[in-house]
Amino acid sequence: MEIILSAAIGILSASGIWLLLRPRSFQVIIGLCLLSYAVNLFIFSMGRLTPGAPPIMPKGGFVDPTLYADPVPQALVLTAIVISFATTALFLVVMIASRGLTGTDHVDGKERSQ
Amino acid sequence: MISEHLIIAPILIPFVVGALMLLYDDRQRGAKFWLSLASTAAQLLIAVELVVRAKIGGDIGDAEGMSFYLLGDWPAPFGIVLVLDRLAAMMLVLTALLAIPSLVYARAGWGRQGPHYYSLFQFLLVGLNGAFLTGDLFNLFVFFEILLAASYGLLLHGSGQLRVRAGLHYIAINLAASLLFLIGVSLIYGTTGTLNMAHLANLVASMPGEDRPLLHAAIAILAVAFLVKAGSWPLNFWLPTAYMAAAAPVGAMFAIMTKVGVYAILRLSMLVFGETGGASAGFGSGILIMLGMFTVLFGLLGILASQGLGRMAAHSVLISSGTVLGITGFALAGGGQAMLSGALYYMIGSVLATGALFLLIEPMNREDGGIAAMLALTADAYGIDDADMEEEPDVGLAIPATMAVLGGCFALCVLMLAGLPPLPGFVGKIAMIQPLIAQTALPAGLAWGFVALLILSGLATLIGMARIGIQTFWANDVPLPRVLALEIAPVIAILLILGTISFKAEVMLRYTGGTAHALHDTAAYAYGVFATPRAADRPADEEAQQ
Amino acid sequence: MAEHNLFLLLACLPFATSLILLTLSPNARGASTWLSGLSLVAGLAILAGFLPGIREGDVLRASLEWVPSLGMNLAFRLDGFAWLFTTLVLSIGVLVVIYARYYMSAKDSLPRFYALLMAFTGAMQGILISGNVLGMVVFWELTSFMSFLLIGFWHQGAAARDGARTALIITALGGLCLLTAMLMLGHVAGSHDLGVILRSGDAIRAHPWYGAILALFLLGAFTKSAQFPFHFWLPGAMAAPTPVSAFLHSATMVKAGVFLLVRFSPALGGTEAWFFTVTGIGMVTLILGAAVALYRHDLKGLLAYSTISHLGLITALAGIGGPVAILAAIFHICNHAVFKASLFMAAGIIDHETGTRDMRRLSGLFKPMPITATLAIVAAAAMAGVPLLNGFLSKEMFLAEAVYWHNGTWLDNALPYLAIVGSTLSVAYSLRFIATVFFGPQATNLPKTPHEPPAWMRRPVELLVFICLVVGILPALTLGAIVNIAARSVVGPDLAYYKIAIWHGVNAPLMLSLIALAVGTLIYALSAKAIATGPEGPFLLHRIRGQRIYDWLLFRLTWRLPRLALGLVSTESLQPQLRLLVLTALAVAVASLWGGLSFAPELRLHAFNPAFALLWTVGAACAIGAAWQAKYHRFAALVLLGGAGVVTCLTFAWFSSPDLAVTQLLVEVVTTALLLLGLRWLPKRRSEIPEDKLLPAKIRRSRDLVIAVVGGLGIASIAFAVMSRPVVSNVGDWFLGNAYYEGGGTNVVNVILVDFRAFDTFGEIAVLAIVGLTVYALLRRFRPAPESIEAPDQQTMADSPSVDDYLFVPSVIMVWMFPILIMLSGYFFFRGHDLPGGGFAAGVTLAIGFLIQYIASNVRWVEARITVLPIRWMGFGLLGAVTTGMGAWVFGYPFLTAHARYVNIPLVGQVPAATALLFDIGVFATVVGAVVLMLVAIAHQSLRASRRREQEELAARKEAA
Amino acid sequence: MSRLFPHPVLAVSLIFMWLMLTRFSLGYLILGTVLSLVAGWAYSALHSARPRIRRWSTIPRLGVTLFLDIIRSNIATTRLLLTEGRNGRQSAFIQIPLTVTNANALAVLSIIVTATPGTAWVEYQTDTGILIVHIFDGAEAEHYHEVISNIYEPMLMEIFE
Amino acid sequence: MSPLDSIPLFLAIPVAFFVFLGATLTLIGALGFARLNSFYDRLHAPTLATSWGTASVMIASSLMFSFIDGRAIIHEFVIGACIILTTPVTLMMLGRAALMRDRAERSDALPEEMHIRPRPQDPPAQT
Amino acid sequence: MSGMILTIALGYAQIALALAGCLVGTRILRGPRAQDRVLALDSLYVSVMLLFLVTGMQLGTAFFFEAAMVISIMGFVSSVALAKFLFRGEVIE
Ligand code: NA
Ligand code: NA
Repeated sequence: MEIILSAAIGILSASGIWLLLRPRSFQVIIGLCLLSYAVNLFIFSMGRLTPGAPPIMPKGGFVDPTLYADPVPQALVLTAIVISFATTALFLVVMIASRGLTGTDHVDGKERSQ
Repeated sequence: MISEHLIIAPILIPFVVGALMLLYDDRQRGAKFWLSLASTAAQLLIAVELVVRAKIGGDIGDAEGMSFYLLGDWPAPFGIVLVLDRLAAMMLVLTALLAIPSLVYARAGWGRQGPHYYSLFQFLLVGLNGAFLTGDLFNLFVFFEILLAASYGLLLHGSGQLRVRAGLHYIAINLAASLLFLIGVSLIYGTTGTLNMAHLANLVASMPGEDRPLLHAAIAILAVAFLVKAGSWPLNFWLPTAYMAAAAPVGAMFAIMTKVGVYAILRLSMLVFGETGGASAGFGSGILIMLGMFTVLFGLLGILASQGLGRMAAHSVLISSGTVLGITGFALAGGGQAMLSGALYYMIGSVLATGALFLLIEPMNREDGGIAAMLALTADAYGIDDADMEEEPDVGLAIPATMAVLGGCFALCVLMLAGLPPLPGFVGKIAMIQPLIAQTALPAGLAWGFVALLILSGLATLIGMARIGIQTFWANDVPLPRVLALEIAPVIAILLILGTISFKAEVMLRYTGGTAHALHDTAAYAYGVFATPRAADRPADEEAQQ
Repeated sequence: MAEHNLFLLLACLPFATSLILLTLSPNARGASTWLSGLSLVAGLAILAGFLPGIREGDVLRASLEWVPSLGMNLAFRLDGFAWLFTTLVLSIGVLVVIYARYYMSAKDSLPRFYALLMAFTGAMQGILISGNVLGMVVFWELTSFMSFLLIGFWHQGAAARDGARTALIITALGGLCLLTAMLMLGHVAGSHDLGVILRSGDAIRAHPWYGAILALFLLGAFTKSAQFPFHFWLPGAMAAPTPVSAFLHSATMVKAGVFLLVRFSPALGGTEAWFFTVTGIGMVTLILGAAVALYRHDLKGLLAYSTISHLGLITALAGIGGPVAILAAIFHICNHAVFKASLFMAAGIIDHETGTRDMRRLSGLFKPMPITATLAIVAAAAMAGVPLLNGFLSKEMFLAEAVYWHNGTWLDNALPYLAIVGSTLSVAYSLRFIATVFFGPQATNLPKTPHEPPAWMRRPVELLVFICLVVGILPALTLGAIVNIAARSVVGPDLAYYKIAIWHGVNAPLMLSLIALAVGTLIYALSAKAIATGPEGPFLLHRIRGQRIYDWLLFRLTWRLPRLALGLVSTESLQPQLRLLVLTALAVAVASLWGGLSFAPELRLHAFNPAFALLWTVGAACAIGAAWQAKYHRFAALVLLGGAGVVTCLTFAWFSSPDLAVTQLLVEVVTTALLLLGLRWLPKRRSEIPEDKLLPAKIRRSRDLVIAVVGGLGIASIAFAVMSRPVVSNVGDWFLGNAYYEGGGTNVVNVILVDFRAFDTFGEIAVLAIVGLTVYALLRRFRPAPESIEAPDQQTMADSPSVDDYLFVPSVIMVWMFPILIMLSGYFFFRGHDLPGGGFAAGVTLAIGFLIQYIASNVRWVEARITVLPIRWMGFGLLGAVTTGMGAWVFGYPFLTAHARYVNIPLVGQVPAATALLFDIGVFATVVGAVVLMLVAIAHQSLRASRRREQEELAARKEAA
Repeated sequence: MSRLFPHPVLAVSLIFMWLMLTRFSLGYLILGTVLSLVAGWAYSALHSARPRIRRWSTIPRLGVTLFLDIIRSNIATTRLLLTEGRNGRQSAFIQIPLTVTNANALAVLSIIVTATPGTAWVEYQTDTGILIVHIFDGAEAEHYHEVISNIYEPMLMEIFE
Repeated sequence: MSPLDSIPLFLAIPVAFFVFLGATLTLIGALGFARLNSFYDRLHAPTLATSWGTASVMIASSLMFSFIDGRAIIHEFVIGACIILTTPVTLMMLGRAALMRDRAERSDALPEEMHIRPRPQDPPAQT
Repeated sequence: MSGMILTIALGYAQIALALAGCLVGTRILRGPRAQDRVLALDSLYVSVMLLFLVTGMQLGTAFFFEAAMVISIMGFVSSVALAKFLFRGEVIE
């Protein structure tokens, strides 16, 4: 499973990076979204994989931490999801504002040939 | 009891005020301004008090004058801890010192250019102050995001093609950098199991060898994110355009934004790769020195190649960043505390001076007509059906002898940035150069190269700025611009502060010297974080005493 | 003590005067003159008071602590040399002040002029009396800066601006070199105290840095003293008002360089390197300056080059460095100051009264202004070295040194010949000055009719010429003693008294002098015509102009080169910047891991699950597909992105993170809606961009593909390396163990978010709020591209059904979903602490509820029925969260300390009541506010566009009607 | 009471949903009731008109008919899908003029059509009242036309109008 | 020892059956979705998953968790209800969007009589 | 015995659902029209939702339920937005 997830992270990242380097702002924004999936999975994977044992505790009694998934990366991902959502939204709005003001959707506000 | 919570006040005050102002109607700008001013002034007062505390030592968790604050009363390294040491306190004061003039300046017109300026401004301060205070890596990320988000908003404040285009680049690059930040932080957690900086500093010496490369990679990736913010070459090409495009008071605040990146690098590298870093000690110092040098060189070329003052000011931000980065590298390589002390002193001066310069740009380039012309320039033809465009009379009085006052202020900024006497730029450069040339442990070529760059950057600043200044003040036949007292008073205030910093250089250097010493003393930091007692664990009699 | 304070007063007096002058009204001509003059006179009086001590060889000291830890103090030190020089500066200052009162026109603000002049005087005096080398540099730079302002005083003229800038850049460059030299000297000598450094000559000369120090030091001194090849700034500086030229550019500032040479000759001098560079450059400057001076047509230009030449002479003497040479140098400094100041003033008078300084136009002025002419002739004679005038004496001493002093080098042997060439030329140009200006036919076509100036404008000249005469005739009685004292303070107390006499008998120097006078006269007589009609420089040399070379160099070095370099190493486009960022991150990661990245010996792997793998093939294909389609098929890319997102959610759920899966899904929905809202405003792209098929584009794409693949491989291998490693002991374990007992919740992730690390969440909601505000603010100024204003094609098609028709049935169900989502939101909110959910999920759920309503009908319909004030929600949310956090203070706990307990409510039973819940309400409200604000702000743009269309249609219809 | 519970049916279903999601307890009941109040208000803000159900008794009949239909068409569609390519299936569009105009009734009809595999709601025009349904198996076109206009539509009209 | 082993056989068989049925229906639907040629045909395929596919998995899940928890677990049916409620919205809107697009393009996917929107005065056509 | 039956059934269901996801995934990629992609995404959501439930049963945990519910209630929102965009050229007007 670790191999699959690593590959997934790799493919998401590669697609994201490729798009990040493209000239159209919409490509960049899709790239950022893909990258944020990749990064979220990466953060998540830093706690190692634990299937079927969410960090939800019994009410009382001894807790053996090794039986549960590490909650910290999950909490980090949650925060990261929210923040990347917000910034993606912002980027989107700047993208359309830039398109409106410059007349093009090129990230530089002008076509390459110009 | 109150003093115990004073550490968090620089974060909470702007937060509360920023949130509170959301409940106001957007047109109640007067009230918002005064609220903001009160908030910022309170931050300054508290920051000064915290500096005093950092100097003499606080009453809780006293470790060489450091104070600690366990958020949610959770012990380190589990909860988030705020750490107030000399460096943090100093940065807080610097932030507030820059914020007040910028705020007052904005009152003259920029504050009206779009909705919720004052809230965004306060949130920017939340981010800055939080980034300086936190002792937790992920929390640092959160505060970075706060200050970045606010800076996006402020950069775009006023809209217009130039700003939006610059904003697009600024945001795209910073988003990418934030992703790197996340990768770095999580990788650190994956290899060490902690997010607490002090804990990390403790763990790094005894790390198993096979994990060390991963930790190095983590911090290197993290450093790339910081370097983007610090404006380090080759990750800084966005910076001049963005800073130039920003509204004047925002540009002034941006002067300190790069320093947050520098701060993070300084803090983290000294903690993790300082003398106590075991096999990792000194990691990355060489590259940091090189990057610092390239950044200074880039800034130097940029200043010379710039046509407008805004771009020049932005490049002088780069010079100041590069200088401190380079010195951080030297300090990390074992260069000692003296040069770090000088760099910190220099940083204070250069931040304030670039801030003042940003505030000067707009009045200097204003051909005629004051704020009204500015409004006309930035207002878009489409969609002005909104309330924020109503005409308000200019606030405040126009100043007499405009050109002389502006010219004088500009000249002083130039003197400061070029490192000419008698302003802190000069003292700061001497304070860096003296230990650099005295230091024999460092590679001589690098040290001398750095000295040469420091001197040359001063000369380049002088040449470039003189060119612009002469053009603006001497070779211009346009009628005298109308400049409001509200716009020039902040600049004069900053210059007075600069004068004081120079005059009181000995006191300042003693403080920064202590700061440099504390930065080298990783053990005290780490000890203090872990020794801080929880409020719940404090014995009752002790509580009664407080 | 009184002396100490008086000394400090002396140092501060000019600056204080300057500040007072700044406050005077521009019309206060008389008052400002009196103030400046008296201030200088007061300074002189103080100096006079110090004379007895100075005579005894005392060294006066005073100091103000500034930055002692850097060895940088405002330490002052007055010895004979400094005393003499300071007195000279202040005395000429007084005369210049008087002169300027009449010279400056009514349009000029005299107080401001004097303020600059006084500040300059203070700085100059500071150089002379500094006892700390760093303090000296401070004043040194200050003189550069003040002189810049003074040269540019008449900044309306381009010449003044250029001259000022050139002077500033050259002298500041020198100043920075000097600073470095001083820092190195301080390091070598172990102190920045001038006295200490002057005593450490042997150590300095033996130090490996000596060469570098000397070079930097000389750069400082030479630039200031306009030595070849930095001499050109001085003629350019002649655009300054004449009082400035007389003061700064003849008597004082330019002498700072030679002052430094003389002052530091004990510390740095005495080596061959010193001799060759200093004397060599001095001699070159002496001859070159004199040669050019002869050819200048501008009166001030002639005087400027003459000054350069004389400075060369002094420099050469300092290079020789023997006791007598030093004494001669000091003596010539004084003499030159006196006659050159008077000449400049005379030139100023001529300019002032005739309106021109061009010697080709001036002629026969003796008749209309006999007194001025007489004064100028005497002063010029002093400059030429005519006996019985002061210039003669010091020049004789120079010639004597050239002839009698030996160190056996070739330069030493050449000195007499070089000296005689210089002297000859100086006679020639002095003669030219006298002959062309005062004699010959009286000029007729001058801009003004010449006559004598006001008496007080002439008084300073008269006084100075008088001094020329007195010193020339009675040197021993007048300056002899003090020059000896000054020299002794430089070279040491062992110096025997040197008697300056007019007559040393017929000796080589006298013969050389006479030869010079004769040959000089001859040269002028022979070439007068040619000079008057020729170019402004000697044969061939006039083509090589320092200024032009400088301009060329400056332009290349400080404009073209930086721009070229920046063009090469930087970019304003986004793509290369992002590429650099990715590459940098890759590079640092690879560098850190190179050879060190190891996988665990026993990989910690979980059993393969085909379902998971199958779904990731879909996810990966979607990701790649999105990358593939994002340019030409945005909509498809968006759907593909959704596919990748849902598989990501699945992964979170699979590996035990229900909270993440839920949150990711919710965010996914909102993000899709947002992106779709944005899609409306992007340009339609139906056909391929032709450039995309060209080779460069293909190369770019392949390069980026390689970067992307390498980046993906890198991050995948790091992820794998960590995932397959054994678990390190981490803080997560503590959270698992303590969430229930300490945090009062069973969902550890949620307890972390609202309690253990609530501060992160606190920041996170701030980010959301800020972004909401930014989006809102930016969109209020939104201006769509012209082609986007029109309604989308779908709506303008002939047969398109109305939106109400389209949504008639779907909207019913969508409205039904509203209460369901509100319930669901409540569900997520209340169970968050124990089970997956929480304030954020609840908030987004509610926001999606609103979103559905907006989709189900239209903005106007929804907003007529429900009013959401999202900014208020945000405000209350943030305030709620922060006040909950601060509530802990009341109980003496730190910010955000949570409190959880079970409250027993009758019938209902145990109900959990945690402050974390209150905090979560804040989170909830902020999230609702921010998300709704963003959605609505973007959505409103379509409304605005359609409203605009409606208005236009209405207007068009009205027009038609 | 009608101010407090503008839509009693809705409120009850929401509370029921709430209790399905949570476990039954008095506390949850109270919480759910309060929430359903809020949700009800929100709904009534959007829809001030109260949809009224006229004949409750028809509802179970509708349910049973639908349940059987769903099973029947699931089987039929599955069979068709499994033999796709060999069964000579032809799909078809049918146009059904509807007399029912109540939006809620139409929404329920759309649920019915959708839940029944083999029929897909494609277009309903408010101006003509014509419903276009896509039929997976064209051979059944007549049947579905019949079912919709003669069975479901009258039942819905009974319930809603 | 997996939690599945604790389920008695009489319950395991229906649970397994329903799970099998739901998954199979979904798979068949997906298969059809991938294979069918016309969009309007494909519109039917997912309804297998959203009607009995979902329902049977719901039933299975409810049976199983009710046994494990020892009480009636019926929250699955909220999912079922919501699927029933929301699927029509998507399909209706997509179907009509497709119809409009096909009409605009005069696509072959539509039979001739579908190319024109029925007008109020038009007599309803029948196929 | 019952464990084995259930394991087999659930294992089969998992693979069948994942396969279903793959099959609809091909439509997301292939299209050919935008409406096909949207429909496919919607179906993918349903497959994943069922997979959540099945996996939850397999692991004997109820923690997959929320995610499944979110899909069931809010999955349609993206599809609806996409569909409306196809129909109107904008999502909110
Ligand atoms: Na664990
Ligand atoms: Na159906």
